[in-house]
Parts: sequence; structure tokens; C-alpha cells
Amino acid sequence: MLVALGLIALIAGAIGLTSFATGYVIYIVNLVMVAIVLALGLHIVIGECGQFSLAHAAFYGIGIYTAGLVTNLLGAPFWLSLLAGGLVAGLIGFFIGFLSLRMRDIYLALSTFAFGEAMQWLFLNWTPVTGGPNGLNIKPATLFGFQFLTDRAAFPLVLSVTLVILALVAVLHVSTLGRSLRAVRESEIAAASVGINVTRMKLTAFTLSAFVAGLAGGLYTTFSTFIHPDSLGFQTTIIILTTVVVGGMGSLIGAVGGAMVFGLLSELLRQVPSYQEMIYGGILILFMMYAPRGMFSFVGRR
Amino acid sequence: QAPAAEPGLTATTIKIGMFGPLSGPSMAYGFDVVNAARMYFDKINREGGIHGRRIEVVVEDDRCTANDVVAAVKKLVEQDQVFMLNGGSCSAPVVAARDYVVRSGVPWVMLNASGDGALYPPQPNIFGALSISQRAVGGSTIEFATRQLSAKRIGYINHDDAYGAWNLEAARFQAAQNGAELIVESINPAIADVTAPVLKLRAANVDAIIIATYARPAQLILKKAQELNVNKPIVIAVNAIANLRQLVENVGSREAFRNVYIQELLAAAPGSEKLAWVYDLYKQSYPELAAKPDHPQVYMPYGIPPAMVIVRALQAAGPQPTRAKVIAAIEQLNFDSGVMAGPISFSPTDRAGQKASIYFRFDGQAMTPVPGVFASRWTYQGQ
Amino acid sequence: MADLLELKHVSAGYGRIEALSGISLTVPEGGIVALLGANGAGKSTTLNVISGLVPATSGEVRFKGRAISGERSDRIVASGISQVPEGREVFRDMSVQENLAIGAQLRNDRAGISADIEVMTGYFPILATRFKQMAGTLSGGEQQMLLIARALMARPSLLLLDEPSLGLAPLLVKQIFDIVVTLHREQKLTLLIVEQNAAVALAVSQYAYILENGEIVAEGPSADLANDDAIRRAYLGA
Amino acid sequence: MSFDVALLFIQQGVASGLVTGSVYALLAVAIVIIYRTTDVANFAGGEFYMAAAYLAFFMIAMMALPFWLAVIATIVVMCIGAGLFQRIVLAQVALARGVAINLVIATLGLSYLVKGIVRSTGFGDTPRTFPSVVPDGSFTIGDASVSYLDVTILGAAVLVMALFFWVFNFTKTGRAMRAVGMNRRAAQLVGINLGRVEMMVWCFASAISGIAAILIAPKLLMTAEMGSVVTMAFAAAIVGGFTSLPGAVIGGFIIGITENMVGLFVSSRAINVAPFVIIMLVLIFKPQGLFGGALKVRKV
Amino acid sequence: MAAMLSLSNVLMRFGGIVAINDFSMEVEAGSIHALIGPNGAGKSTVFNCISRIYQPATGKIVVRGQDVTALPPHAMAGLGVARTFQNLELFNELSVIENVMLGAYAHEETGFWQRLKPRSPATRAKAEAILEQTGLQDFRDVKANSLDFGRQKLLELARALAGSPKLMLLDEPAAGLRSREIERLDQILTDLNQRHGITILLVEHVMQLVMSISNRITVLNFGEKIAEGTPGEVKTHPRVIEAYLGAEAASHG
Ligand SMILES: Nc1ncnc2c1ncn2[C@@H]1O[C@H](COP(=O)(O)OP(=O)(O)OP(=O)(O)O)[C@@H](O)[C@H]1O
Ligand SMILES: Nc1ncnc2c1ncn2[C@@H]1O[C@H](COP(=O)(O)OP(=O)(O)OP(=O)(O)O)[C@@H](O)[C@H]1O
Ligand SMILES: [Mg+2]
Ligand SMILES: [Mg+2]
Repeated sequence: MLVALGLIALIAGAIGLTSFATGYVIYIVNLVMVAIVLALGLHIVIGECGQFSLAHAAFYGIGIYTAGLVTNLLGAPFWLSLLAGGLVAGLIGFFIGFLSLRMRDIYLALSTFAFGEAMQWLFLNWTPVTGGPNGLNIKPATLFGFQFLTDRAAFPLVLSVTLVILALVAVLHVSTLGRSLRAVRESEIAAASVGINVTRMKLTAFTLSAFVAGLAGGLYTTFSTFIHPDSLGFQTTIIILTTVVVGGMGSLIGAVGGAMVFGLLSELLRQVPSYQEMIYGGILILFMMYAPRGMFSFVGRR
Repeated sequence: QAPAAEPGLTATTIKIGMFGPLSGPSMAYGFDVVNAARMYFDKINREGGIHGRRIEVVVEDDRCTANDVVAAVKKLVEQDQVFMLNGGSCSAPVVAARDYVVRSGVPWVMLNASGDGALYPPQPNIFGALSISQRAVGGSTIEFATRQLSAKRIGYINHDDAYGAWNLEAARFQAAQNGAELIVESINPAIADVTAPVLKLRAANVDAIIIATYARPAQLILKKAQELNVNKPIVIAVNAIANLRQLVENVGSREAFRNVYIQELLAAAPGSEKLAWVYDLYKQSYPELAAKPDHPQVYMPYGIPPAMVIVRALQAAGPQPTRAKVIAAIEQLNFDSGVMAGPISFSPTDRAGQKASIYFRFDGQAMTPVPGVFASRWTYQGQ
Repeated sequence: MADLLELKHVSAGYGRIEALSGISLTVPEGGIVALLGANGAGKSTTLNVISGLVPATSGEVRFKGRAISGERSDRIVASGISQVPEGREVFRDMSVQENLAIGAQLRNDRAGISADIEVMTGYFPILATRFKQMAGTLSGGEQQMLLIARALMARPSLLLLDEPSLGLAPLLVKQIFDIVVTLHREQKLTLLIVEQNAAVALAVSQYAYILENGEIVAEGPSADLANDDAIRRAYLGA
Repeated sequence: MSFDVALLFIQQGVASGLVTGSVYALLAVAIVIIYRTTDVANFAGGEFYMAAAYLAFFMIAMMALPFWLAVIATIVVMCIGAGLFQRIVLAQVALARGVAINLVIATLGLSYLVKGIVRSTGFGDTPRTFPSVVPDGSFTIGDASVSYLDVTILGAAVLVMALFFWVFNFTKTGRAMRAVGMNRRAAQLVGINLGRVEMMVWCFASAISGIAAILIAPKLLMTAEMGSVVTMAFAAAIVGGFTSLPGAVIGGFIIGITENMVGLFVSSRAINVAPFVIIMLVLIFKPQGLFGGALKVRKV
Repeated sequence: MAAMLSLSNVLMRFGGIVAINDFSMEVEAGSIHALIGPNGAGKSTVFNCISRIYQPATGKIVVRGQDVTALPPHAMAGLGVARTFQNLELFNELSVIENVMLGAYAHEETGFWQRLKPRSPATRAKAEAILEQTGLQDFRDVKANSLDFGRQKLLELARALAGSPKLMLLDEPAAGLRSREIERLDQILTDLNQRHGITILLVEHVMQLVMSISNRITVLNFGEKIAEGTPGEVKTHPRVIEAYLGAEAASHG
């Protein structure tokens, strides 16, 4: 109930936003929504299934490049590019999940970390496709021949896609599938004993998580015109991970709230340049010391 | 655009939006560059401003990441309603703001970003390369190696990033023109062990080695070259090595400097008479910063020429400036800053301001200028 | 006989849950005291408060006449209290031998330690045959024996046993209680035993407390309790 | 490529790789010790190393302390600093019922904090060095040229690693550390002072980082970003199995040598990606790393 | 009567240790069969082989006529085999009801899209009923790991029940329970067996329970079968007394 009310307030606020906010504010809001989708993707694999994946930025990047190229080369409408980004990322996520199946805990985390680093290298060096170190210029997204040239124009698009993804992840959370993912997180042996195919669940989580990260990438291309491999490294993964953990691991509200709070925080911190690293570090430490279960843990876990 | 009111303009002020890395890992590339431009604007204000208007600056941190550069630019343009932009120290991320700036029509003069990706193909309202463009760096070093050092086989170590891709393009062009062979080793700026590139160049028996990297890898390479007994001439391209004593200390021995040349973009060696006013002004403007170790940062003087460009263009645009007038005025500029090695000039088809560099021979103690100018011949040919 | 251990109005809990509400009990020097009660009554919590693993929210624990509540668990072990916890808490990736040795972490007499390891493998011969095996792969009963042996390695003056018979074969239950009684007799070891198997517990102990929902609801000499009808029905089966 | 050149490449590549590898190995040992005892992947490992280098620099170059005094002071200060971090921050995280990932994020916070502090001193921008332990100069083994500094780094690293290996596996303190890593409750019940052992672990690990910094800063130079080599240390630890000290050491050497071989025989561009490709290959074929033991089914 | 479960010549090794050696047994459908033996005899290992967590070196395991020796662990629930664990394997951070609902997993609709449907009311109702039956209804929304040990054991049983099993493998369900609760467990198991026709294979050290409810008992020692028969036969078997029961316990009875 609380959640539904909050959501409605959020949507209303967001729509009100377009009428009076500057393009800059809308840009930030768009970025925050991409961050939300990224956090939701990571939530699926870490929060629900308990598998540590540290390659989220790589899947995000795959989504961006795929969507960007589909837009650039085929002139495809935005939803096709978006979906393409999600699907390619999901496919590669499936493959990586498959390779990582035998690994556990820290080994799994670190092998995906290595994959992420390798992907960033690939983005930087596969010049004919990604533009390599020059970055890739992305043509504006289109729908029915209409071009989304500004943040304001793209905003309704970004908002609706975000809401749809949020709804899907929420459904996942309350569904049997979600419950069985959590069972794998809690005890693989017990999960198997009640008939859950642990391998398939892990693969599903990996694939869905990468798919959602790819969608986030596609979403990014609807209001951004340029991507550079520098933005797709471990730093980015860490930021997403941080939002999920500080928001509250395993909680949907945590993932969304964490992404919002940290997205805005990051923007606010730009105003205190010389101290921002220290402040950011300090905030992380304090949150872990006094609210390790998440800044929204008091709202109740969902 | 409504002719009545240009944004950022009042009868007494003109608002300029500045941005650069004021924090984080890339801070060294731009923090003091922003400060330098700012102190120059202050100086102009003290001297009466421009056509009776004071320059007002709004500064944003861009963290040298693409998303933050774009956020900073959008905030300056849409929220702060600045008249024009003056910012950007990191090459790859500034490109991210290109399309937006072009669409919004705001004049943008970069700080020290080489920004080749935003300068080629030329855009109507974007100007940059006020320290130098990477294309110019690459071409110039090859010119120097072939003409001055008579090298036929040239070892070329650059970064695997945007910086490196741009300077390599012009280096290849110039090498082909001058009939030299280029052996390229592209490394990651975060490299720890430079044995491989150096040893490979030694084994390839090159006549000279050009190092077009940041300071740390450049110093590691110099040191490694000494350890591996490479006795060919080494040219260090623009890379922020200003403190030459520190350079020698880091490399570990004067031995390593038997045959080393250093490319310089400033009009004279840092610390020389000619640039003294810049450093004095810095001390005056920022006494607290100046008291910190390593301040001003190496790139600090690079902030002056962009500020000069803006001041001159505003002066030329007359008492009723518009963005269009300012853009037209910048296109016409051609002046000697006294800070950079060569003149600063733009044209309707060329948005890169400064192309010249000079060379010193450095023996670990003394710097001896090498006479002559070594220019890049690469030009933008369309895509 | 002097009281070795004394709990005065001790309360403790987990977050909002109160697991113990002001219980008082005493364990005389050289005695065997049993603590009985249903699942969730707070028996393990009591032992953990004594061992310093769970802080008491109020009340006082005194050992050898000295207040030990609030002290760090290693200090409490050093003062002579060892616990055999429930839940098979062995060091899974250490060998049986190392598990025994680490029981004597606070001792420095090398010779004494290796002698004691001999003594333990005398009490529990199966441990000798598993000496180099990782403790995590032992069977449940083997782990239980290892835990008792490990606790004894500290040469405690008071041993807290949390359900020592749990998961043990009947023969072994008997053996373990025999050993416990032997230790009590030979080494003057004082014991506080938490046990589901009330019959056994009442048989070996001299005095017993019965805990319900964090409160002591009955106490008395074990023999008396064993003959009390209500107690019989509740704890000893038909 | 001629045979002679290939031979030279191999010799020099191995020689240099061993030295760089020993750097990775030292930092990897610090990471593994912490991971094994407290379950924390220490993201601030690189910043410990960076902070130690600046401390030493400050004492040697700015305060002109005698070299050995500065070395000892650096190690002591590092040890105390990391110990306090454990005691004040991590203990509180645990007290607030934080799990491993919370501790990891706390170390991440520390790493930002330390970087911010170092940068705000103004020292972070220019690459720096301080006098090395040994004189300049080099000699050759076969075709490979090796500097005295390199040999010292390698020797000292091996010594330090052997020492910590011994402490960890064969002393009472080490046994307590391992016990804490396996079962904290049980460790308390046998009389281990949890707080002290954990503090000691952090202290040890940061002392190792300190030693690494003093050895290596003259070779790799210092910047506020120098901590990024810890990525390679992580790579080394993973390849070696992440819970094994000898594994971390061998992993370090493997990474160091492979970097050079890839640089020499494939491309300099590929140097920085090589470790990650190795990680993936190793983990695909041995999911627990080279020395992480067999993949165990948990007994139920 | 048909065999619910049969093991033939199963051998399981860990490194050098032979945990089960050439072991065969049959569990009749509809019976309560106990597997007892000293600690470390290999009882849990037998369970782990049946539920496919361990792969025996040789031998064959047949459940309801189907050879399962090569099946993956998760396939067993679908065949109607549910189990509990000696040292507890609960979904610790999930609520009690979620734990029980997961027990019914194998019988819910399969397929990706069907599983995306929000919680099925049928499963929930079933879970509620089982909570009622096991007396856990007051703890419905409590996290599994904040229950006390005894109730955690009960929850494992409830979870296994939710799978509507034909065969239940119970590894020491009475450990940690006091007599009155053991009596209750006795009733529950008898009820399951007689009213619901569930076959039960029971590993247990509490003889009071074993002797009262088992139809048949197999005794394992050092991985080998040393005796098999009715409770009466086993109780008096000299090797069982020597290795497991001890003279006193046997005479009490
Ligand atoms: N870690 C914990 N977190 C929350 N509640 C707990 C925790 N441990 C125990 N409890 C609760 O405290 C109460 C007392 O538990 P305790 O373990 O002391 O009981 P016990 O008498 O030992 O029971 P058992 O015979 O089942 O072991 C129970 O209600 C239990 O649910
Ligand atoms: N994963 C494993 N690795 C090594 N040894 C094992 C493993 N699992 C079991 N064992 C060994 O196999 C033997 C049989 O163990 P098991 O757990 O089956 O005994 P059990 O009969 O269930 O005993 P208990 O009644 O004490 O639970 C033991 O000696 C044990 O150490
Ligand atoms: Mg208990
Ligand atoms: Mg067992």
C-alpha cells in the first residue's frame, strides 16, 4: 500500500517535473532512472539469487553499444534498439553464467570481475565496432519518425520504460520464480531437495540480470549521444553495487531508493569538489556502521 | 533566438560557465587550469572589465567523466544561463558534450583539453586545442625525429586511449610523408611493468624513441630504457613533466639523460622570465593554494590562453555582444599569447587554436633549446 | 560447598525478543546441575550469557565470587569456564588434532597439552583414528565428541554442556555421561548440563532447574524432581 | 622473430616478471590474510599501500628522517591505522549485524577517504619517489638485465612472505587467526580474543602493504592512483586460489611473468587485459583457483 | 508389496575412507523403516546418496521402480522424495511460511511464464494447513533462523511435507526434542504413514521413537549392514547391542 502510494506520488512528481524543471534537472532525473534500472538488474542476481556478479557495467556497456549500433546502422525505432540491447546483453549474460556455474562466492565474484575488465578492454580496442578510444557517437532515438533530441523529449520514454521494468522486477519478486531464486540464495542443497534446479535458477538470474542491465544501456541511448569505454569500467559496477548494498540487499525498495539517493548525492557532491571523495567515503562507512541492512531497512523488507 | 536578451548578459556583467575536473583522479589535469583562467578573468575585471562589463564565472566540477561533463554543461547552459562556456580538460569525456553544445548554439572555448573528437569535424561554435591538439603533437614529434634526429625507424610509445589514438593518427600521416617507418607500442596509462614495449623497441633497433604518454609511464619508460641499455635518442612529448628535478629524481640517474629531448608547448621553460607573470599572478590570487606542495599544478599556465581568447573575442564583439558575434570574432582571432609556443589562431574551417611546439635537449641538469619549429602537417580531410 | 557460579536476576534477549527474564541459579563447587526445559525456553541463551557470547541486559553473573557479566568471552574462558555449544561448532577446516590443540589456546604448557591430547583420545578412541581428518567431514557424533574434548583441553573448573547427547548413539550417550561423571569425580569438575533427555540428566545431576519461557518455574534436588508427578509428565514421558 | 630475440625476450620477460610479480604477490598476501580470517575482500588494500608510500615519502623526503627509522615508523603507523579502522569501523559494522558485503563496502569507503585525504595534501598529482634501499645499477643474468633494486625487491618479498606463511600456519597466533576465519563463535568459546585477533590481522596485512610500498615506490613511482595495482594483486590472489598464501605468491609470479610475455609476444596493448584473461581461464578449469583446494560438497 | 526404494551394492568413498561398503537394502512401500547405527556409520551418507548429493562409486539406487542413480538432486522431489537434514538446511532469511511454500515447489506449475505468476493461493493454503498440522502457525512470518532449534527441526519436517512426498527421508528428526515433543513427533509420523500412506525412511538415535514406530530396522556399522529385521529382532541382536545399543539400553528397552 505504502509502496503503491509512493509510486503514484513519484509518477505525479515526475510528470510535474517536465513542466517546470530545466533540461539539466531532467537530464539528471533521466540518469537516475538509468541507475534505477541498473540497480534492479543487479538486485536480481545478487539480492534475489545471492550470486555476486561484478560485471554489471560490462552488460550495461553491451546494451549501450548494441542499442547505439542498431540505431546508427539500421535507423531502428527506439524500442527495437532498446530490446536489442537487452537481448544481446542477456545472451552474453547467459553464456557467462554458464561458464561461472561451477564457481561459488568470492570466486564467482572475481571471475565476473575479470570478465568485466576484459569487456572494457574489448570496448576500448575493438575500434571498427565500438569506435574504440574515440568513443561512439549515437544518433538520436526515434519513434514513428519523431526524433528525441532533448532530455525533455526523452523523459516520458525513459520514465515509462523504467516503470515497466520496475513492475516486472516487482512481479518477479513476488512470484514463485522469485521465491525459488531466494531459496538458492539461502541454501543450494535445500533448494535442490525441494526440487529446484539450482543450475537453471542461477542461469536465469544471470541472464535476467544482464538483460535488465542491457535495457538500462538501451535506455541510456535514448537521451545520450555519446559513449566512451571509460564510463564502463569497474568503477561503474562498484557504484551500482554500492547503491544496492546501501539501499539494502535483497530489498526492492532498497535497490530503487539506493539508486535515487546515490544518483542525487553524486550530483550534489559535485558542488563540494575538494571534499567529495572524502565525504563519499565517509558516507559509505557511516551507512555500513549504522545501517548495514540498508537505509530503507526501517521501511520493512519486501 | 530572440534578439532582445542574450542569456548571461546584463548591462554590467557577462556570465561565463567554466567546468573542469576539480576533484578525483583527474584533478591534476584541470584544477589549476580552471584557477588560472579564473585569475585572468579577475585581472581583466580589475582592469575595468570588457566594455564596462565584469566577467562573472560559474564553475562546475566535471570529474572528467562523460556523464558529469554533460551534466555540468547542461547545468551551466540551462540553469545558470551562461553566455558562453569555457571548460574541459580531459579529452575523451568532453566529446560527450559536443552534440548538445552544437544544438544549443552556445559558444564553447575549451580549456586545455585537446578534444580532437569535438574539433574534427569542425563544429560552428566549438573551439579548442588551446594548449595543442593531439594531432599536432603526434605530427610534430615525427617531424622532429625525422628532421632533427634523422631517424628512419621510429619507436612510438603512446596510450591506448583517445589521446593516443589521436596523436598516433597524425604521427602515422607525418611518418608516411617523411618516409619514416613507425613501430608503435600502445600501452595502458596504468601500466606497471614497461619491460615489454621498451625491450621490443630495442630489439627492433629503432633510431629514436618517442614517448607520448603521461608523466608516470614516461618516467618508467625512461628508467627502463636506461636499465636495458637503450642508447638511442628519446623524445618526450607533451606530458606534464614540468618539474625537471623531480623527473631526474624519479628516473633515478642522470645517466638516463644522455640523449633526451623534451617537447614543450609553453613559450618558454616553466620558471623562466617570460612566464613569471603567470606564476606571480597565481601566487597573488591563490596564496593558500600556492603554499601547498606541487602547486601550482603543472598545467596551470594552460588556462591563460583560453581566457585570453574569450576576453579578446568579447572585446572584438563590441558593446552589444551576441553569441553569433562572439563566434565570428573568435574565428578571426590570431594573436601571440606570450604563454604558448606558437600563435593562437582560428579560421572558419579550423577550430584548433594552437599547433606549434618547441623542443629542448635536457641532459639531466640544463635545458638547451633546439632551434626551429616542428609542425604537424596533418589536416582534417573530412570523414 | 561454596557456590562456584551464581546468576542473580539475569535477563537477556535478541533485539526485541526477551529470551531470559530475570533468572537466578547457582552451581556449587564440585556439583552437577541440570538445566531442563522445552525448546526455546532459553537454556542455550543462559549458557551463552555465562560464556559472554550474549550480553546480559540486567542482573549479574558471579564466578568464583567475582562478577563476570560484561567481560569478554576469552577472559571468561581464561577464568575457568568452558562451554560445549549446541550446533556442532567445530573448526571445519582444521584437523581433529588442531581442533584439540586450539582448545588449549590459553595454555602455554606444551608438555601438558600433548599429554591432555593423549587423555582425550583415551576418552574418545574414535578421535584418534580421525586425527588428521578435517573436522567438518566428521559424522555428527564424532563432532560432538570432538567438541567435548576440545572444551576439556582448556582444563576448565566449570564445564557448560549444551545438549551433549544430541544426535548421539545410545551407547555413546551412556559413554559420554560416564565420562562426564568420571571427570566430575576424578578431576573435581563442576558441571552445568543443559539436556533434553531429562531422564539421563536427572540421573547424573544432583540439583536441577526447569526453565519455561525464560523463567525458572521449578527447581530442586534431582531425585525429588524425578519423582514429582507434574515434572514426570512434562519432561520424562509416560 | 629470430630465435635469439625470442630467447632474449623470454629471459628478460621472466626476470622482470618475477620482480613485478613479487609486488603483486606481497599485496596479494595481505589481501588473502584478511579474507581468510575476516571474510572481507579488502578494497582498501591499494590505498593502504598508497598511504604507506606517502607516509614513508613524507618522513624520508620531507622530514629527513633516517631511512630505517622512517621504514619502521611507517610500518608502525600503518599497523596502528589499520588496527584502528578494524576496531572502530569494522567492529561496529559487525555489531550492527552487517554481513561480509557490508564490510567490503566499508573498506571501499575507506579507500575513497584515504585517496581524498592524500589528494587534499597536494602531493597526489606529481609522480614521486624516494631514495631506494639499494644503490642504482644493474647486472646481467644470461641475456637479462636486472637491477640491484629488483633483486632486493624479489628477495625481500620472498622473505616477508615466508615469514608470514610461517606465522600463519605454525604459530599459536596464526592458528587463532585461522580459527577466527572458520568459526567465530567457536573461536570465542576456546578463549580467543576476537577483537584482538582481527585487529592483529588488519595490522599484519597493512604492515605487509607498508613493506611493499617502501620496496616498490622507487620502482613504480607514487601517485594518488598508485593503489590501482591492487587489481593485479587481486588477480594474483584469485589465480592462486584466494585462500592460499603460497597460492597468492605463485599467482603473483604467474601474473607478472604473463604480463611480460603477452607484451613481448602478443602486443603491448594486451598487457593490461592479460591478467583477466588468465583469471577467466584458470577459474573455468579450476573453479577454486590453482591452490584453492578441490571443489567441496558441503557435508549435510 | 512393491519396494518404494531399493539400494543395491552401493559403495561410497571419501579419499581413503570407505563410508558405505557394498550396501544393499529395500524399503517397502507404506512402511516406516529405520536406519540406525553408531555415529559415523554412514547413515547420512546413505541419505545423501539417495538424494543425489553424493555420487556413489558403484551400486544402483531405485525409487519406485525407476533407476535414479544418474539423476540430478533436484529431480528427486518430482519423484516424490523429500528429506530433512541432520544439521538443518533451512532457507534462513526467508519466513517460515515461505520455507514451507518452497517445499511444494516441485508440484507447482512449471515453465518460465507460469512461475512469474504471483504466489499461487493453492500453495499458500496448503502451506497454512501444514503449519497448522505441525503447530508452527504462530510463527508464520518469522524468519526461519530466529526460531529455536527444536522448531527449526519441525519446520524442516513441515517443508518436506509440503512436497506431498511418497517417500520421506528423515535424518534425526527427534534430535533436540524433549520427550513430550518426541511423543508428538511419533504421532505425526504414524499419522503420515497410516493416513497419508507416506513411506518413511528414518535415521534416528532416539530408540524410544525408533522402536515404537518402525516396521523394520536396518543397522549399519562402519558402512556395512550388520543386522536387519523387526524392532524385536534387532533389539536383541548381539552385534547391535555390542556396537550400538549397549547392554543396558537393550535391557531397558
Ligand atoms: N540469534 C537469535 N536471534 C533471535 N532470536 C533468537 C536467537 N537465538 C535464540 N533466539 C530466541 O530466543 C529464545 C530462546 O532460545 P534458546 O536457543 O536459548 O532456547 P533453548 O532453550 O536452548 O531451545 P532448544 O532446546 O531448542 O535449543 C527462543 O525463542 C529463540 O527463538
Ligand atoms: N564429505 C565428506 N568428506 C569426507 N568424509 C566424509 C564426508 N561425508 C561423510 N564422511 C565420512 O563418512 C563417514 C560416515 O559419515 P555419516 O555422516 O554418513 O555418518 P552417520 O552415520 O550419519 O553418523 P551420525 O549418526 O553421527 O550422523 C564418517 O566417518 C564421515 O567422517
Ligand atoms: Mg538450545
Ligand atoms: Mg548423520
